[in-house]
Amino acid sequence: MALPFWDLLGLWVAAFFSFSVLSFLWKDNLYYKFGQQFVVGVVVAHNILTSMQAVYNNGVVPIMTKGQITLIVPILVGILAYTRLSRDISWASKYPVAIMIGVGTGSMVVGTLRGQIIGQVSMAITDVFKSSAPMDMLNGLIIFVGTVASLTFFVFTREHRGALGGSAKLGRIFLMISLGANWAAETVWYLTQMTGRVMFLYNEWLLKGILGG
Amino acid sequence: MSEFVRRELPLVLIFICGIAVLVPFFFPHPFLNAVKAELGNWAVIIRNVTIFLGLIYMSFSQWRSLQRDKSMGGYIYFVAPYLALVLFVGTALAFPGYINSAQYQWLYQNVYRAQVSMYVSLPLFYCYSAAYRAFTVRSIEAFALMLGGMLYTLRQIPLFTYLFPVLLPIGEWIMLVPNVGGGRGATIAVGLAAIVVGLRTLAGREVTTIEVR
Amino acid sequence: MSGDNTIWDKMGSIDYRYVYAITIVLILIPVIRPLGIPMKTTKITVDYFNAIDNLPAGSIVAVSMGGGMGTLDELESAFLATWRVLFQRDLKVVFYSTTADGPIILDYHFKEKVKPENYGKEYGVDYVRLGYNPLGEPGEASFALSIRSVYSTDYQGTPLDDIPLMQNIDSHEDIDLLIYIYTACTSVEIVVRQWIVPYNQPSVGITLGCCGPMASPYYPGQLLSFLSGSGPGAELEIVGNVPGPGALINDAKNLGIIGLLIFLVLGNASYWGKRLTGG
Amino acid sequence: MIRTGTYWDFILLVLMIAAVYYYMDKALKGKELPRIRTIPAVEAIYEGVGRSIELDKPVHFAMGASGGQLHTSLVSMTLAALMILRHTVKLCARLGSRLIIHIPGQTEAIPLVEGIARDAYLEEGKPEMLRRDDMRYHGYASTSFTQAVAGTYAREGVGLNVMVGIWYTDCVMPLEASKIYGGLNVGGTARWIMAYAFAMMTDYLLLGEELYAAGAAVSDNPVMVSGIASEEIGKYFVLLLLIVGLVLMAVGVNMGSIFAM
Repeated sequence: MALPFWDLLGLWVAAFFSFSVLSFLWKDNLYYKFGQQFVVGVVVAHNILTSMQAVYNNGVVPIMTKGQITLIVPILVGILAYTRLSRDISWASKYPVAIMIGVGTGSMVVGTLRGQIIGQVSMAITDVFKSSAPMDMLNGLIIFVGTVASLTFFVFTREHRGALGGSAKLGRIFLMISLGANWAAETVWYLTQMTGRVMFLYNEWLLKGILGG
Repeated sequence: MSEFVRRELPLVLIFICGIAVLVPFFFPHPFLNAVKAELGNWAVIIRNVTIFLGLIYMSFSQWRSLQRDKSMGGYIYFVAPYLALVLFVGTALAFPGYINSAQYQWLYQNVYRAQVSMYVSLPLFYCYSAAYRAFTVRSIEAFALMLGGMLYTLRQIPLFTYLFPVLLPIGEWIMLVPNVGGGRGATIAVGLAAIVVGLRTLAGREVTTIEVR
Repeated sequence: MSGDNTIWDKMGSIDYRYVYAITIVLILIPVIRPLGIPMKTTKITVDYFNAIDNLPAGSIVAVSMGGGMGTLDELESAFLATWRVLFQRDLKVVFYSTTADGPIILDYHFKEKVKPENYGKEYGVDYVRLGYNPLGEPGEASFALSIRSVYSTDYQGTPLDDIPLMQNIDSHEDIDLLIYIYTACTSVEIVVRQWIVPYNQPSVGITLGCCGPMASPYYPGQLLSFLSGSGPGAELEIVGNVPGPGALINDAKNLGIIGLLIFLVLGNASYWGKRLTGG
Repeated sequence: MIRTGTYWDFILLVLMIAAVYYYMDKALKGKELPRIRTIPAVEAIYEGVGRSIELDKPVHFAMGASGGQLHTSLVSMTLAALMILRHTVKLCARLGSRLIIHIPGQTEAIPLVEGIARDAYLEEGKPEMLRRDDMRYHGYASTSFTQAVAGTYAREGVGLNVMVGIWYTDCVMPLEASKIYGGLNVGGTARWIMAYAFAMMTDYLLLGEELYAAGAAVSDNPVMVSGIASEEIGKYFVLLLLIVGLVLMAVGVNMGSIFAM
C-alpha cells in the first residue's frame, strides 16, 4: 500500500539524517558535515522561534493586557547582554548575568541543602531501620557504610592515611561500583535507542518506504 | 562610567537577587514569595532576549571557516546552517500555527527527531570502546567498576535473566545498595562544595563574577 | 618479546569499527526475526501497576509529561502501556506538559496509537490536556498549590472553568496519584521536594533507564514506584496485559549486548596475556 | 518563625556561612590555610598545553551543551568550570597555544564566557590572542553541540581536550572522538550520573567534588582556596550527623521525623 507523498518524503528525509550521523562512526566526511551543520541551523532557528514566543507570552502580553510594566525591566536588561559585542561598554553585559547568577545561587542553595544533603543524610539513617527484615537491615547498613566511606574519599585537607585512608579506599570501591552501575544503565539505554533506530530504518524506511510493504 | 557601576553594583545585584530567592524558603511570606516568583520570571525573559547572541557568535566562526576553506565542502559547511535557519523560520512564519503548524511539525519530526534519536544512540558504540579499555581487571577498583557495570547490564538483558535468573536479584541489589551508598556520599560532597561556591558568590568574592570587565 | 606485535597486542588494539559493525548487524537480526525470549517482571513494575490499579473508581490522576522526541525509543513502551492502563479504568486524568515535545508526543499517541475514544473516554469529562509550560521546579511548586496559577486554559485555549472535569480540581488535594515523567536524572528531586515532602502526594515516576540508579534511593520510601527505560515498559505491558512495542525492543537488545562482551573478553585477554607472558 | 521542615537546612546553612566567613577572613589576613592535597588533573592541563604546541594542534575547552546554566540550581558548576577556563586561557596565552572555546548553549552565559577569556588574555599581556572565530556556538541542544564538537576534533585536530562543568549525555561522543583523534582528555563533572563517562574516557579525571577543588586550586586566590577548607567543615558535620543519628535511631529515636522538623 503506497504511502502518501509527504509521509514517504518524510521517511527519506529522516533516513538521510539518520545515516549522516551514523557515518561519523566510520570517519568524518562531507555527508556528516552537512548533516551536523544543518542541525545546528535547525536548533538555532527553533531556539529563536521558541524564545521569541516566550518573550511575547511571558513579557509583552502581561505588559499589554495586565499592565505589568515591571516586566519592561528584564527585557531592557536582557538587551544589555549585546553590549558584550562592543569594546567600550562591554561591562554593561554584567547586569543580566548578575541577575541570573543571583536567582540561580539562591535557588541552588535552597535546593541543595534539602535535596542533596539533609535529605540524603536522613535517608541514609532511616534506610537502616525502615524494615525489620534482617536482609533489609543489612542492606541499609551497607548503604550507610558506603555513604560514610565515599564521603571520606572527598576529604582534601588531610592525607589519606590510617583510619581515614582505609575508609577512603573502601569509599573508592563503592564509588567504582556506582560508576559501573551508571555506565550499565546508560549503555543499555543507548542500546535501546539504537535498537529503536534500527527498527525504524528497517520497518518504516526499508519495508514501507522502499518495498511498499 | 564609575568603578562602582562597572564592578560593585553587579555584585550588589547578585546579593540582592540571591537573598530574595533564599529567604522565602525559610520565612515564607506572600510578598517575599511574589518577589521570588517575579525574579524567576525575569530570569526566563532575560534568557530568551539574549537568544540572538548565539546566531551572532555562530556567524563569526562560520565566516572564518569559509575563509580557511573555499572548496565545495567549505561552501557546504558554511551554507548548511543558514539553509536550515531560513527553512525553519520561514516555515514557522509562513503557515498559521507558528511552530505548531503541520508543516513545521513535519520538518521538526523528520529532520530534528531523526537526528537527535540517532545521536542519542551513538554513545552505545563509544561506551563499548571505553569498556574495551577500562573494564580490565587490573586493580580492585577496576574490578569493582567492571563488576558493578556487568552485573547491572546483564540484569537488563532478557536473554541473560532468562538463562541465569539469579542475575535479576543481583542486578537489583547492585542498583539499590552499593550504587546508592557510593552515589549518596558523592552527592553530599558535591552539595557542600556547591553551597560554598554559592555563599562566596553572594559575598561578592567569586573570582569569575568579579573580574569580568 | 616486548615491542613485537604479539597476539596479545593485536587483541588489545582492534580497530573499534569492526565491533561497531558487528553490533549493528547483531541488533538487526532480532528486528528481522524476533527471538521471542520471555521477560521476567520485577516487584518495582508490579508496584507501579498496583499504584494505578488500586485507585478507587473516579480517582483523579495527574500526569506531568516531561518526555522528549529524542528519547521516545526508550520511553514509548512505558508511555503507551501507562495510557492504556489508565484508560481501561474509571479514572479521570489531567495531562500537563513540562517540555515542548510533550504535547507533540501526546498528539501523536492519542491520534494514532491509543485513541481515548476507543476506551469510551470523552475529552473534558474523563481526561483533559493542559498545554506546554516550562514549569521547572518553581512551576511544579505553583502547580501543586494551584493549577490555575500556572494554567488558565487547556491546550486548545478553553478556560479551565468551562471544562466539566476541572470544576473541582485545582491543587494537590484534589489529585489522588501523580505520574511524574522526566528525562534529566536529577529532576527526581523536584517531585520529591515539591510534591512528596510537603504534601505526601502519592507519586510514581517514568524515566530513562540511565536514571534508574539515581531514582532508586527514593523507592519505595518516597516514590511508590518508577519505571526506568524500555525494560520496565515491556514488563508493564505484561503485568497490565496491554501489549505494545516494548517486547520487540527488548527482544532485539539480547544480541546487541554481544558486541560488548566481545570487547570485554579481548580487552582482558590482551591485558592478562601480556602480563603473564611478561609482555 | 522558620518554616517547618527547614530547621536542619537552616542549621547547616548557618554553619556553612560561619565556616566560609572564618576561612575567608583567615585568607584575607594572609594567615595559613589547611594544605590541599594535589589534584593530578590540574597539573595535566599545563602538560597538555605544552603537548598541543609540540603537536601543533589546538587546545579545546568545552563546558557542556547545557553548561552555561546561570539561573538554575547548577550555577555553582558553571562558575567552577569558568575558573578552569580562565586557567586554561592563561596557560595558552603564556605558552602561545591556539585555544578553541566551545560556547555552551545558554546564550545568556556568552558575556561571561567571553569576558573571562578576555580578562585572562589581558592579564597575560596577550589581548590580541582572543579570537571570536575560535569561540564556537553550536546551538542550544546536545545533538547539535555534540556532533559539532566531535566534528571539530576531526577537522582541526585536538591536542589537549579540557571538558569540565555541567555534562549530560553530550559528553560521551566528544570524549571518545577526542581519544580517537589523539587528544589528551582532562575533565570531570559534578553530576554523578555522568561521572562514569569521564572516569572511563579521560586521561586525567576530576571525580565529582574534585571539579570544585580544581576550580579553587587554579585560581591563585587564597579566598577561593579557603573554600575547600570550609567544605571540609561541612563534611565533618555531616559525618557527625550520620553517626550520631544512626546511634540515636538504634536506641529508638525517630530520626526521620526529627529531620522533617
